[in-house]
Amino acid sequence: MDLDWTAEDLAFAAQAREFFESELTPELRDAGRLMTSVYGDHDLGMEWQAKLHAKGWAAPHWQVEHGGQDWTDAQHYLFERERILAGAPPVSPMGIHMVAYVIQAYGTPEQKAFFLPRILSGEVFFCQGYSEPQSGSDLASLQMRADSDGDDLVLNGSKIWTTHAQQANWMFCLVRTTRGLRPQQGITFLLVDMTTPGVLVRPLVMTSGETVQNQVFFTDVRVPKSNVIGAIDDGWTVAKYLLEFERGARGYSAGLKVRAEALREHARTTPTPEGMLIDDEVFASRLARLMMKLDVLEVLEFKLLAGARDDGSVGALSSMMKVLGTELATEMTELVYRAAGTTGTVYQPHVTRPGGAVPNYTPPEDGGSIGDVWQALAPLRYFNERAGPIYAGSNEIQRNILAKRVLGL
Amino acid sequence: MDLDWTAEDLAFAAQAREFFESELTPELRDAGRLMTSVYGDHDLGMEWQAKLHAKGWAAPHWQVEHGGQDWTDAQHYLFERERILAGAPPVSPMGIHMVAYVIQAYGTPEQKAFFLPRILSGEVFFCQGYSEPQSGSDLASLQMRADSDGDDLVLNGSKIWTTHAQQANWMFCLVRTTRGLRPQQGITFLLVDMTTPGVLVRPLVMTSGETVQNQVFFTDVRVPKSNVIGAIDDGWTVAKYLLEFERGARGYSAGLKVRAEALREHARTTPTPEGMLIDDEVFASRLARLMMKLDVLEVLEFKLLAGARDDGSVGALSSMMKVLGTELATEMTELVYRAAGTTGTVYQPHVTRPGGAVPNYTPPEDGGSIGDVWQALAPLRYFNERAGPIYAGSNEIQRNILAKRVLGL
Amino acid sequence: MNLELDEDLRMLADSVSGWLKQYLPFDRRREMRGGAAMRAFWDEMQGALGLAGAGLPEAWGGFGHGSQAHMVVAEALGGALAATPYIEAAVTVGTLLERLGGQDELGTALAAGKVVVLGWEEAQSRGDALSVLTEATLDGDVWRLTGTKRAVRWAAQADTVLVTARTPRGLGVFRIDGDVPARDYRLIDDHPAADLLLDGTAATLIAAGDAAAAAIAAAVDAGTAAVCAEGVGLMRTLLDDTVEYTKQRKQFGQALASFQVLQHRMVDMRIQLEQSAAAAILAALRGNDPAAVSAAKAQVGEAARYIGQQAVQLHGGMGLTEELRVGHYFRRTTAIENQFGDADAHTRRYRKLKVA
Amino acid sequence: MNLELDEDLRMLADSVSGWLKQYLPFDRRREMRGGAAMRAFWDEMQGALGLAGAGLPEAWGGFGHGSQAHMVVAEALGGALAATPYIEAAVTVGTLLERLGGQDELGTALAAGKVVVLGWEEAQSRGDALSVLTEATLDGDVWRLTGTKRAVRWAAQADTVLVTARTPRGLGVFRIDGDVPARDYRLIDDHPAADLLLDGTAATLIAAGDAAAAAIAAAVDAGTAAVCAEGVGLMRTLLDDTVEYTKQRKQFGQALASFQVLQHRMVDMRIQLEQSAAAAILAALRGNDPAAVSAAKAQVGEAARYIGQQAVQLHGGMGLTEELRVGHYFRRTTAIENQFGDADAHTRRYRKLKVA
Repeated sequence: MDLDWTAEDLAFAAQAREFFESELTPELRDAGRLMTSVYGDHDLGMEWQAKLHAKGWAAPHWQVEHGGQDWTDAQHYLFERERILAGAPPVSPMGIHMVAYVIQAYGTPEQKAFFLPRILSGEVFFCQGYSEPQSGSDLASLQMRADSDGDDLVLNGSKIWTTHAQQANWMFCLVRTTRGLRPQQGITFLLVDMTTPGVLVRPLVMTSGETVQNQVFFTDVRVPKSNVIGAIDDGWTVAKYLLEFERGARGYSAGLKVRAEALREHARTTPTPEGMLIDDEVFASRLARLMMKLDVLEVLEFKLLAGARDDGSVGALSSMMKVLGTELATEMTELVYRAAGTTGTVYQPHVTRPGGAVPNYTPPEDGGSIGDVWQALAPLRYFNERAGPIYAGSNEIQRNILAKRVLGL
Repeated sequence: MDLDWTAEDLAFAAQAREFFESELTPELRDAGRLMTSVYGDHDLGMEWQAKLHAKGWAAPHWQVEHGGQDWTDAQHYLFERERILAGAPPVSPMGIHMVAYVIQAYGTPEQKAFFLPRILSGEVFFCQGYSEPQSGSDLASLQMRADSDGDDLVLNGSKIWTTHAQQANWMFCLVRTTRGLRPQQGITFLLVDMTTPGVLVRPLVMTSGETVQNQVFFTDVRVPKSNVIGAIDDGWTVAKYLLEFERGARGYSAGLKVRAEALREHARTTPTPEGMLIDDEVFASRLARLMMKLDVLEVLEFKLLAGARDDGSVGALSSMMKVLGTELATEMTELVYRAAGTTGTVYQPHVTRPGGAVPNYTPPEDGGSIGDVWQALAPLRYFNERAGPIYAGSNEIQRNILAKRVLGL
Repeated sequence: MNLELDEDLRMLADSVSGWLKQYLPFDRRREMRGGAAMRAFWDEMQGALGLAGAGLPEAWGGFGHGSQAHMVVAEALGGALAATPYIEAAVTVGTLLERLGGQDELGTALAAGKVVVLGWEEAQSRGDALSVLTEATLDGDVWRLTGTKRAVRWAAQADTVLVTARTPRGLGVFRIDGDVPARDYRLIDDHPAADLLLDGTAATLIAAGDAAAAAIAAAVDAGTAAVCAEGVGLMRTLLDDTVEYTKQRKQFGQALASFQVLQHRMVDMRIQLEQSAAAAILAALRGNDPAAVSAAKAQVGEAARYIGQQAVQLHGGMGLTEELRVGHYFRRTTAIENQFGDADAHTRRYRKLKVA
Repeated sequence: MNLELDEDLRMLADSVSGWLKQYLPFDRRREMRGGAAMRAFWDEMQGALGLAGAGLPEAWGGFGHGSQAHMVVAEALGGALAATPYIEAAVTVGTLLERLGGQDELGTALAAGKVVVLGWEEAQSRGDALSVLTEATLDGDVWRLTGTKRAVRWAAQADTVLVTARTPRGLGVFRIDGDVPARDYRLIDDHPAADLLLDGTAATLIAAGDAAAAAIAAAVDAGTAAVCAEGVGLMRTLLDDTVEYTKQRKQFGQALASFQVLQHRMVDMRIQLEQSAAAAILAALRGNDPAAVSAAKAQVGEAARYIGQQAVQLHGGMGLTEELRVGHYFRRTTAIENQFGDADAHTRRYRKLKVA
């Protein structure tokens, strides 16, 4: 056993770091550093993706034949870590990190040839249509109907929590093609051109003011059956395959460690009635305890990484990482919000990225902030991070899964 | 609204305080102050009960005709609070605080005449036979059989968690007189003379070394039917009546506040590498936060007290107080154990009351303690207090009850 | 001892709640944006109920019910998520003026519903009203104030703005007579607020010295106690909505409310609510004891976080949007955590008073 | 990076676990009382496995597997609740002697299974090995020690007792050659221990000064790391037993394990266990970094409390008795919380190293 990266790994990390240093403009760094949720600014994200694509690094996880890199798991981990340390924005996940794997695994040659290069280039930008108003974590209960009509499926219904639906030109979604079977059966995995007549996007305003989420309405939307991935009625198989990727995809420790360090720095200059916040032993102990947990979390991620090398999958333990990671992330936002004090109660979403128009909010003319920038971000991150224990299978559902799979209950 | 006691209440409390001051010998005070669980030393407890009885205060909650006092709820509360502040041992609860209410409510005139005065005098000392090895909080599942044979019931089976069974000369218990009905039916509430042939008591050694709990075995034990309380097969009614008393009986804040104050005093003289423990801001904050919760708990108890005055019962909220009280009590023992440090890991049950023989433990010849007495008590109280969230309906069951009764779920 | 509300106060509670139910349904509250609209709502409500005077002395035209009225009104306001200056004006400044004495003119205005606010919080103060860096210096016979007051709620909508400042005689209370140099904004809970950018700003001294400092501390503690009660109202609505939602919403073919884990979660929310209600009483009835007020605020601050978070969690994604009222209430409970000092700040104060 | 055990260590783990399974069934462990019986068991185990040398240098006759061997052995010992001096002697004193250098004689004895312990903890030290009040003074050419060492595990059963003391040259390590003045007792986890009552007690200086202080700190950190691994073994057994018990035990006609609340509780126990296992690796592989050791001990201390408490809770009253093994394991996890410094002490150290 050892916890040290190999010389090759370190050289790789240095190479990635160098790339980030040279390619990141101040604007792109802001796009990474002023995020308040897991979603970055769309335009800047696409600009960044183009730079990555030029280097061949837009989708390193992909199969090499489709434009991926032949990296080890450790290299993938390090690449993502260096990205976070550099403050680069993330690539929007729905295309590159989600549907692309499905297309690679279940797509027809035509689907692969059309979509994969365009996802890489940004020409095709996907959103995800899974959840429905009456069907959240329980995907099997989804209702949106797709009726067969010749070579087409005709869609009627609604999807919700559709991130970036305003910007997306394609959606991958689950629709119900046959009723009366077991809930998991009769579902189909489908790609929908968002410009098809009958598609209507309504933004959802979040507590934080963020509007990346949407509800999408479908009224007699005709989609050619050639856009089905896998077989009609067999979408559950495809969805399950993807779910594994989604749960296992993220490491949490690197990003949280960056935030902990930042909080430590901010606390050095944040005044209290008795000195600086960092001198408050109770606060400093809270921060220390959280940093200690992150040190442990990092080793857990390394263990999973090592395990992944063995059998090629991250297994049920990814549910555990999702629970732990999102709960530590919410704890982090709580501590930062606490540190921000009264100043943290001022609403100033214009300081963030994406910093576009927020419904019913007029930013100050000078664009400045009350208090420090981190204090402006604090409540918005706190609000948005509450999504962590809810999305991608709520933590309650993850614990159900763990009880079954890991404890055999 | 006001949070002040009336002048009459204060005068009453002063009277109680005066009594405690004059009647408590140093030995009796130790019996109260060196307890490690809710159960005091038996002999000293009986000595104290005799003093209370002489004053007419052994069972103030009882109906006046049977020897109780015509006190207000506030006076009962103050009496208990003064007892705790004075460090007096409690009266063993199974007779005076439990079965006596049942006898008063459901007993025959003969039962009342025989048992009530003897419970007061201590001549009759009860233990409780509810739980069975396969039936804990779920009383309805109890199995111990009582077969009718002429004027007798013949008992076979076993009871567990029978506090003070070694000292008791009577037991009240639930037995199954008829099978094949709904689980709650066919149960009978019965009083058993512990000297009856066929009764065997086996002490249970607790993690702390305490041996007040027992398992009691019954082999063809004949009990006259005249010892049934209420009707045969109708014991569930009687048991439910008693359960309400048990849940609502205790206030927690007074005792916990005494312990918090004591901890504060101990922390003033407990050295650390950097001064005294009280100077450690993190520790002092933990203690402060707990004291703040106790201030709030006290108001909650006052509210319940006020509510009790209105409709005569403490209602479902007693489940809430049980949960809150036992959880704050365990939190207190955790904090004290933490404060005790390495010294708190020394096993020295001889310092406690009841301080009798502990199986497989030889006390030091000089009877002294390693570290301070509170450090010797700390781990044992920590262990024993874990019973709080388990006994008298586990806190999980209390939350089930609350979900149903208070939230309507 | 008596933990029942007097008849007068029960009627007050009913009339405020009843009026809010009728005139502030959530759809109206949701559309109420900006300080001007909120001030207009306050004036409307005051016109209908005259509630500003509920807790204020009869000498000012109030009803004289004191801190218990503050508790009752604030809890009702919280229940409906009403955004009003009640706590800032009637409670905080009301207590300040009463403690200072001889302020009948301002007091009478206050009881009539005028909005008088006190700028006391600064970047470093974090709930500690006695931590003041703003300086007052005498320039001839004019006091001039320099310093920044942070997040002064309702300052731009106020009829009168008072501020705290250090004087050679100790802490002082000043009235700003001319234009208030301010940068206004809104808070995460929609309430209007402003930074007061004092830079040699002329002001009138109202009081200074130990008695003024004690009055300031008492005023802020009274506001703290009232915000505890408001929190109870907020949390009660959050819990009610959550119980209702989980009864309706199905997952895996079952109502969410049928899952034991969620039942116990809601029980824990309920326990926190009961503790908070007791805490609000403690703060209202023992408002002269800073330790009691701190015990209450720490309880309410932590409960507000827990209940707010769990209400959102049990509503799922919908709880994070502006679609349902839970998200809006969550913004207010979140603000309450840090307003008037967070749980850590109050634990610190309690520790110094009671532990070490 | 490699988080898999080497083949040698995997074999070591298997052989220790296997032997314990065969020779230390819980009934034997339960009846094993008193230091003498435990020392005899240690000698028996050492005779069969020679495990004392697993982590010690080959120069002493050990296998040279270092801290990873300590981790593997300690975890196996924890799994079976074996009460041995392995952590006190092989790990703590082994590390001390290795760091000091030139201690081959004692080291060789240690690797052969001799019990050499270090008395370092005092009433005030609370896990901080550098907080020492015991004084060493030179009386002619004899060092004399005065002070009290608290809860020195295995002192009365040891072949050699070392202690730390302050000297004019800084912190020193001494060997007590004659009778050790001690008051012995047992701990809540059944282990034997003693207070060393040093009162002008003659001792031989082994080393003093900065290097000695560094060696003492490293030794105690190595012991801390090993106790983290032991905790993992304990917690794994506690969780396994709890899962098994709740599957068997019925309440209200259902297996306890079918209740969602208890399922989630056990999932949380499992998560804590995984975190603790990662923490033990961190401490073993980054033993030279005090912050890493502190992060690990805080994790294990808190997890030991949580898992111990919940194992008891889910076993109901039976968990609080000596009837089942859970109660016995709970006593050891409780001791581990405070042994080698509790979570607060380690958070404090980490804070000073990494935060402020």
